[in-house]
Amino acid sequence: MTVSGLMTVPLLAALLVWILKGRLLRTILLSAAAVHTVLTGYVYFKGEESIVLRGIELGCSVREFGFGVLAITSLLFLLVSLHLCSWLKSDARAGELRGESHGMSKHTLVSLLLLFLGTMTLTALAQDFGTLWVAVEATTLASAPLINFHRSKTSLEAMWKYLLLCSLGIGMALLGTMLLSAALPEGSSLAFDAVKNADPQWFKAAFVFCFAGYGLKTGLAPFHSWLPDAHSEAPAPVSALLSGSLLNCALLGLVNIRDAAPEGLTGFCNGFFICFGIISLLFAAFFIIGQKDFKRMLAYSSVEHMGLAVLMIGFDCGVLVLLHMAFHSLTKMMLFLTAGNILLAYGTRKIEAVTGVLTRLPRNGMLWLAGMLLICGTPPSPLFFTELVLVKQAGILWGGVILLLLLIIFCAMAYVVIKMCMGSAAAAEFPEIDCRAEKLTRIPLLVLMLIIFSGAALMAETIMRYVQ
Amino acid sequence: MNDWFGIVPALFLLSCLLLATSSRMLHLIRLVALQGILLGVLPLLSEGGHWGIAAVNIIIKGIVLPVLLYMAMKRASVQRELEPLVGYSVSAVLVLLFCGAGFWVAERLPLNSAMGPLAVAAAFTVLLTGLFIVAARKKALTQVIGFLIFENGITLFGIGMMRHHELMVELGILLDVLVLVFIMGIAVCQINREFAHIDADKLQNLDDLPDGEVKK
Amino acid sequence: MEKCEMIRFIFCYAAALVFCPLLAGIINKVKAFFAGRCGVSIFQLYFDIFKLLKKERVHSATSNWILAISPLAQLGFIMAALALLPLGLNISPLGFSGDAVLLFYFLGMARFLTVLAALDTGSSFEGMGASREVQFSALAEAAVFALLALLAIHTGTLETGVMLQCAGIGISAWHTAAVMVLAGLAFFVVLLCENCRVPFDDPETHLELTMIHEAMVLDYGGPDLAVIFYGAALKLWLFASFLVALVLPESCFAGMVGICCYFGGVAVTAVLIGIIESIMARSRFLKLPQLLTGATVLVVLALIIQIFFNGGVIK
Amino acid sequence: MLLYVALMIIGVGGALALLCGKKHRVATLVGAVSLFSGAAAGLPAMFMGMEFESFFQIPVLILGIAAALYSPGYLAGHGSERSNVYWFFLNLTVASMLAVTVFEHWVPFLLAWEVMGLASAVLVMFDRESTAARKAGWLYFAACHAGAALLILYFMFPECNVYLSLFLVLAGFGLKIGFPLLHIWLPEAHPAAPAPVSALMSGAMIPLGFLGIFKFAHFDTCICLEEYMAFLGWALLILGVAGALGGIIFALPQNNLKRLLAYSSIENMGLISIAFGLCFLGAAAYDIQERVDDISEMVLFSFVGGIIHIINHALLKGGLFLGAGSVLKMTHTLSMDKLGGLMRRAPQSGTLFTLNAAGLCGLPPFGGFIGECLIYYAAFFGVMNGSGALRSAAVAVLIVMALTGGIAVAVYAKAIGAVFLGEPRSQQAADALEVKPLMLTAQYLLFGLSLLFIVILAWTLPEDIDAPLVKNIAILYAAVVVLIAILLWAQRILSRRGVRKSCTWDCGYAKPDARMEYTGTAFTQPLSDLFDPVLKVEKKLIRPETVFPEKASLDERVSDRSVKRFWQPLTELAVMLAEKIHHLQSGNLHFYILLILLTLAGMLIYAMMRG
Repeated sequence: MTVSGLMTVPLLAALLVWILKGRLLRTILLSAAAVHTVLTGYVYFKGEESIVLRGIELGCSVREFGFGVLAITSLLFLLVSLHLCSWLKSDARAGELRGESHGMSKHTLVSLLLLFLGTMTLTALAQDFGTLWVAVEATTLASAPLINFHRSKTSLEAMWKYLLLCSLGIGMALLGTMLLSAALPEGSSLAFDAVKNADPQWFKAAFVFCFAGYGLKTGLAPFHSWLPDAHSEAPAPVSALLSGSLLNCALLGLVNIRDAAPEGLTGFCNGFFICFGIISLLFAAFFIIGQKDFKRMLAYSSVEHMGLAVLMIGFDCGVLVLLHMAFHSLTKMMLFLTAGNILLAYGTRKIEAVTGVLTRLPRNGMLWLAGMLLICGTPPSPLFFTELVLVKQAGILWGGVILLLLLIIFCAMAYVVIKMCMGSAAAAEFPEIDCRAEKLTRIPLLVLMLIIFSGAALMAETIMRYVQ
Repeated sequence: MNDWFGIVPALFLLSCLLLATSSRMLHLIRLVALQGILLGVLPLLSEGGHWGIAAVNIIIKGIVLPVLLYMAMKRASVQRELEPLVGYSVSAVLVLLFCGAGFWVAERLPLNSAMGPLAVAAAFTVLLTGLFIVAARKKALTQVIGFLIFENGITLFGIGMMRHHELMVELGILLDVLVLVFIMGIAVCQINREFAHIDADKLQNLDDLPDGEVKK
Repeated sequence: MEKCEMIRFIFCYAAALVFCPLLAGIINKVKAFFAGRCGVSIFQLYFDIFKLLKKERVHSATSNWILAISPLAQLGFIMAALALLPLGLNISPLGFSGDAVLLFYFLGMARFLTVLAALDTGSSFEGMGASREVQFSALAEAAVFALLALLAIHTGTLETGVMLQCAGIGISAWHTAAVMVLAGLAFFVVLLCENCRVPFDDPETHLELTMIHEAMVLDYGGPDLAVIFYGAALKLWLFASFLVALVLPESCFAGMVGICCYFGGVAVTAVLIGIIESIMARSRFLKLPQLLTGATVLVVLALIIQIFFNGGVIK
Repeated sequence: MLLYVALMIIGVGGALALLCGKKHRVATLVGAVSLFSGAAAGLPAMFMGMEFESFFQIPVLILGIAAALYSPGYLAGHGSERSNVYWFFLNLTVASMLAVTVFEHWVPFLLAWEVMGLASAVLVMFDRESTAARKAGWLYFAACHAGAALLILYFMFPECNVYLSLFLVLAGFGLKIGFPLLHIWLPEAHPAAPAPVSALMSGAMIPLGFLGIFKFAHFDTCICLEEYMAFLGWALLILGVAGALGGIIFALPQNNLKRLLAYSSIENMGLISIAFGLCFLGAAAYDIQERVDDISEMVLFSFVGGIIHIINHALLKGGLFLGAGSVLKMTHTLSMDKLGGLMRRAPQSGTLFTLNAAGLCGLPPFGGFIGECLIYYAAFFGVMNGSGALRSAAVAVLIVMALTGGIAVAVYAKAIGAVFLGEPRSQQAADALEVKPLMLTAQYLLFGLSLLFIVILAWTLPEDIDAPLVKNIAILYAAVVVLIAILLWAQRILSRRGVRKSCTWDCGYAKPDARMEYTGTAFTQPLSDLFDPVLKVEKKLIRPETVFPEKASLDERVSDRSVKRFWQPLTELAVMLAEKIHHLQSGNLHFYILLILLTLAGMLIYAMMRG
C-alpha cells in the first residue's frame, strides 16, 4: 500500500499539474513532496517487510540500500521544491530584466519534476534487474527535457548529449541484463535476491556491460562526458536533483550488479570499482584545474564523489557508501542552489567574471565558501569521516593516491571558490535580483545547518569516545 | 519451421548492410520498420511466444516509431546524410567485419537454444551496426535511427537467448524506447529550429578546452 | 674565590678603564714612527675626551631617545662584557660556565644600539655606515662562535676564563701550536673588524663614503662623542685582552708576572695594529666579506686539525 | 579540568558572539570578554601541574589574552561590522588550539588540528576585498589540507615503513611549523591576517607542530629506538639549519613589515627545530656513548632551550606582530618604503617594538637570549662530547646560529630603522597618531611577561637542569640594568650645558629630507648582495645618465626560491597536464562515443584475459 503510494503520489501530482496548467502549482508540488517524504518516513519507521527490496550485505547493519537512496531522494526533493517556487519567480524576473527569451512553462517543469521523482522512486524500489533498467531509463527520459528549461542553444545541446549518451549507456546495461539472465539457470528470475549462482563466464560479460551502462549514468570517468554539460546547463534546482538524487539512483545499479556476483568473482568486480573510482578522481581533479565555469566545476566534483562512492564499494566500506552518498547529495544540492543564486545575480557562469560574492551577496558567499569546504571533506563535514574510513580500508598505497587526488581537487576548487568570493565586486546590475538571490538562501542555509550539526555531532561523539 | 529461424537472422544481416550503406533517410526508416516487424514476428515462430507482446512490438517498433521518425524527418526537412564521418563503402566493409565478429562471438558462447548461433550472430551484427551508425553519422536523426538499430540488436539477442522478461518489464522497455524516440524526435526538431541544421557534429559549444584553442 | 684574586681582578679592571685610551695613542705613535713623523702625544685621546666633555650636547631634531641614550648604554654593555673576561689573566669572579655566549651578545647589544642610533638621525651617511656594520659583524660573529667551539673542544670547558687560560700557543705538540696559531690569527682578524681598524675601516678617514664606524657617529658631538671614543677604546682593550689570553700559554699566568704579561700583551697588540695600519691600506668593501669568511675558514681548519689529532673522531 | 572550563568559556563565548549578528558592539564585548576570561581562567592550570603540554598552552593562553585586549581597537575601521564573525573564529581558533594540546588520542587531536587550521584560515581571509588575503587564504587552506592528508596517512598506518612514517610525520607537522620548502604559506598568511591573528598564529600555532611530533612520533612502537631518534634528530637538525638560515636570509630584503616578521618566524622555528634535533640526537647517542653524563647535559639543555625559546618567541613575536598591526592602524600601510619617523609620533609603540625586536634577536638583557643561549650551550656540549658526525653537526649549528643571530640583528635594525626612525617617507606616516591605550596594554603585557619570564626561569627551574646558568645570566642582567641606569643618570652630568636641537648633519647639506634617507632596502643591500646566490634578487635598474640625469631608479623584488623553483613548476606542470586532459572534453559527441566504446572494449578484453 505504502509502496504503491510512494509511486502513485508523484505521478498523480504530475498529471494534476499538467491538467490544471499552473493553477495551484505550489500547493500541489509541495503537498506531493511532503506526502512523499511522510510516506518514506512511515516506511522507515514501520519497516514493512513487504518492501524489503534488497539490502546489500556488506557486513554492516545497513537497513536498505535502496531505501537509503529513496530517503535521500525524497528529502532532497522536498527541499528543492521548497526552494523551487521562489526560485522560479526570481528566475522569471531576471530573465525579464535581461531580456532573455522565455523558457519552458512552469507547469511543464513542475510536472516533469514530479515525474522525475516518480521514476527515481521506482528505481529505488526496484526489486529486479529488469525493473531497475526500465526505471533508470525512465529517469533519463523524465529529466532530459528539464535540462532544456531555458531553451537556449547550449542547453539544447546538453540535453541532446545527455539523451544520446545515457540511452547508449542504458542500452549497454540492457545488454548486460540480457547477458545476466543468460548467466542464470533456465527459468530463474532476475530479482536481486535470486541472482546468486550465475555462471562466471557469462556473469563477467554481464558485469562489464552493466558496469559500463550504469557507470555511464553514474558519471564515472571516462563515461562522464555528458555529466558536466547536463549539470551545468540545467536550471539550479534541477542540477541539484540531478547531482543529488539521480546519480545515487544510477549507483544503485552498480551496487546491485556487484552484489549479484557469484562467489570468487567479488575480487574481479572490486577491481573494476577501484579502477574506475581512481580514474574518476583523476579526471575530476584535472578537469577542475583550469575550469572556467563554476557549475561545471560542481559537476566534476560530482564525478569525484561518485568515484569515491565507487571506491568505497570496491574497498568494502559497508554502510559508509550510503552515508557518503547522503551527505554528498545534501552538500551538493546546497552548492548547486547557491550556484544558481550566484548565476541569477551575476548573469554568468564564467568564473573569471565573478568576484566579490562575499561583498555583494554575503549570505550566498558564505554558503558558497562553506559548501566548498564541506564538499571537500573538511571537518566538521561528515564526508571527512567517510573519506577517513575509505583511506583506512584502502591501505597506505591507494589511500595515499586517493588523498593526493582529493588534495588536488581541494586546491583547485578552493582556488576557484575563494577567487569568486573574495575581491571587490562590480556594482550590481540589477539590485533587485541581488536582493532576491539573497532571499533565496533559506533552504541552502537550512541544509548547511543540517550538515554542520550532524557533522559536529559526529565529531563530538568521536572526540568523546576517545577522550574518555 | 526451422527454415524461418535461418531466414529471419539472414534478413537482419542484410538489413544491416543496407542500413550502413544507405544515405537516404527514408530508406533507413523503412529498414528500421522492417527490423521492428521481424522482431515482433520472431518470437512467435518459437514456442512460448507471447501474442500480446508480439503485437505490441509490431505496433510500436514496426509502425509507431517509424512514423515518429518520418514525422521528425519531415519537420526537420532532412532527406539524406550527406557527409558521413565514415564513407559508405568503408561502412559496408565494417559491417562485414561486424558480421564476422558476431559469428566469432556466437560460436564461443555456450548456447543451447534452437535458434542458436545464427540469431546471436545477427544480433551482434545489428548491435554493432547500430553503435557504428551512432558514432559515424553526423545528422541527429541518423543517430536516433542508429540508436534504434542498437536497441533492436539487443532485443534480437534476447530473443536468440530464449530469455523472456516478465510482461511488465517487456512493456516497460518498449514504453521507454517509445518515449525516448518521441523526445529525441522533438529534440531533433528543436535542434533544427535553433541551429538551422541537424548536424550533431556542430553541437560543440559545451567544452572544457583551454581558451584560444581551435576546435578540430 | 680568594680575596687576593678578587682584588687583583678589580685592580686590572680599573686599570683597563683608566688605560684604555692609551691604546689609541700607542697605535698612533707606531704609525707616526713608520711615517717618520714624531706624531701626537700618546695621551691625545685623553685630551680629546676632556675637551669634548666640556662642550654642550647637540642632537638631531629628527632623533628620539635612542640617540640620546645610545653612547652610555653601549658603554655599559662593553663594561659588562669586559667584566666577564680574565683580566690580568685572572679568572673573572663573574664568570660561569657558558658565559662566552653572553659576552659576545653583550657586545652585540652594544652594536645594535650604535646601529639604531645611527638610523635614528635619518641621515644617509649614517645609514650607510650602519648597513656596513651589520654586514661585517654578522660574518665576524660566525668566526667568533667557530672559535669558541674550537676552544671548547680544546679545553673541555665552557667558562671563558678557564677556556682562555688553558689555551695558548705551547710547544707540547706541533698540532696544538698550529691550532692556536690559526685561532689567534683568526681572532686577530675579528679584532680588526670589530674595532674598525685597517683593513676593514680607516679610523683616520675624512671621507664619509668610505667610513663604517665613524659614519655611524657623525651626528654626535661634545660629551656624547667623548663617551663613544672612550667606549671604542674600551672595546679595543677588551678584544686585545681576549687575544692575549688566547695566545699566551698557561705558563705565563702566575702572580705579578701574569699581570705584567697581560699589560705587555695588550700593548703589543696595539703595536701590531699600528704596524698593520702603517703597512696596509683599507681593502675594498667587496673584499671584506671574503676576509671574514677566510677567518671562519681558518678556525674550521683548526677545528679539523684539533678533532683529527687530539681525539674526537678517533676517540 | 580548569583547561576544559577555559575551553568551554572561549568556545561558548565565540558562539554567542556569532549570534549577536549585526550588533557588533555587543559581539565585540561578548567575544573579547569570553576570550579574556577563558584564557585567564586557564592560566592557573599551568602552574598547578606543569606538564609538557603546558609549555605549548602558555603561549596560547597569553596570546589569547593579548588578542582579546588588542582586537577591539584594531578592528575599529578594519571590518568591525563583521566582528561577530571575527570573534567567533578567533575564539574557535584559540579553543581548538587548546584542544590540540589537551587531546591524547590521535583521532580527536586530528579533528581539533583540522578545525584549528580551518578557523584560522577564515581569519586570514578576513579582509575579504584584498587580493593578498585571497591568495594567502587559498595557500593556507591548501597547506592545512595537505598537512591533514599527510597526518591521516601517518596515523592510519602506523605499521608502515619507518622512513616513510617519519617522512609523513615530519612533513605533516612541518607544514604547520614551516620547515623549509613547506613554509610557503607563512609569508603569505601572516601579512594578510589581522595583526592579533598573525600574533596568535606565529607565536602559538606554528610551534604546536613540535608538540605533535613529540606526542605522536612512534617512540614506543618503533623497532629500534636509537635509530628512530637518530633519524628524527638528523632530520630536525638539517631542516632547522636550513630553516633558520634560509628564513633570516629571506627576511633581509623584505619590504612588507609583516612579511619580514613571517620570515623571521621561519628562522625561529628553525632554531627550535635545531634544539629539538640536538635533543633527539643526544638521546639517540645516550646509550652508545661512553660519557653518558655529558651527552645527557646536551639533551637537557637543548630540550629546555627549545621549550624556552618557544615561549620567548611567542611573547616577543606576538608583541612584534601587534606592533606591526599598530603601524598598519596608524598609517594604513606596511610597506617600509612608505614609513619612517613613527617613533616621534607614537613613542610607546615604537619603543615597545624596538625592545621586542632586541629581545627576539636574542640580545641581552631581554627575554630571547636565554633560550638561544641554552641552545648554544647544548651545541657546545655536542661539540665537546659528541661523536664524529654529531660533533661536526654541532660545529655547523654553532656557526649557523651565530650567523643567523648576526643577520637577525640586521633584519630588525632595518625594520626599526625604516619604520620608526628617521623622517617619514610619506604623508600617511607623517600623519600617524598613537594607537588606543588598550592596544598598547596588550603589548605592554607581552613585553612585561617576557621580562618576568626570565625571573621565573631563574628561580623555578629545578637545580639539576640548568638553574646555575640561568641564574647567573639573570643576575648579570640585573647588574647590567643597574649599571646602565647609573650611567644614564650620569647623562645628566653630560647635559649640564644643555642639549641643543639641530638638523641632522649631512655632509654640510643644510636641508636633508626623507628622500635622502637610507631606505630599508638600501640598508640590507650589502648583505642581500652577499647572499644573492640564494636570494636571486630581481633588479630593475634605471641608471642615471647624462650630466644632469632626469630619472634614476632601482627596483628590487625578491620571490621565494622554493616557490619559484619547486612549487611553481609543480603547479605549472599540473595546469599543463590539465590542459592536455581537457582536450578529452572537446564537445564532440562522436569523440565521446568513441571514448566510451574504446573503454568498453578495454574492459571486455580485460575481463576475458582474467579467466
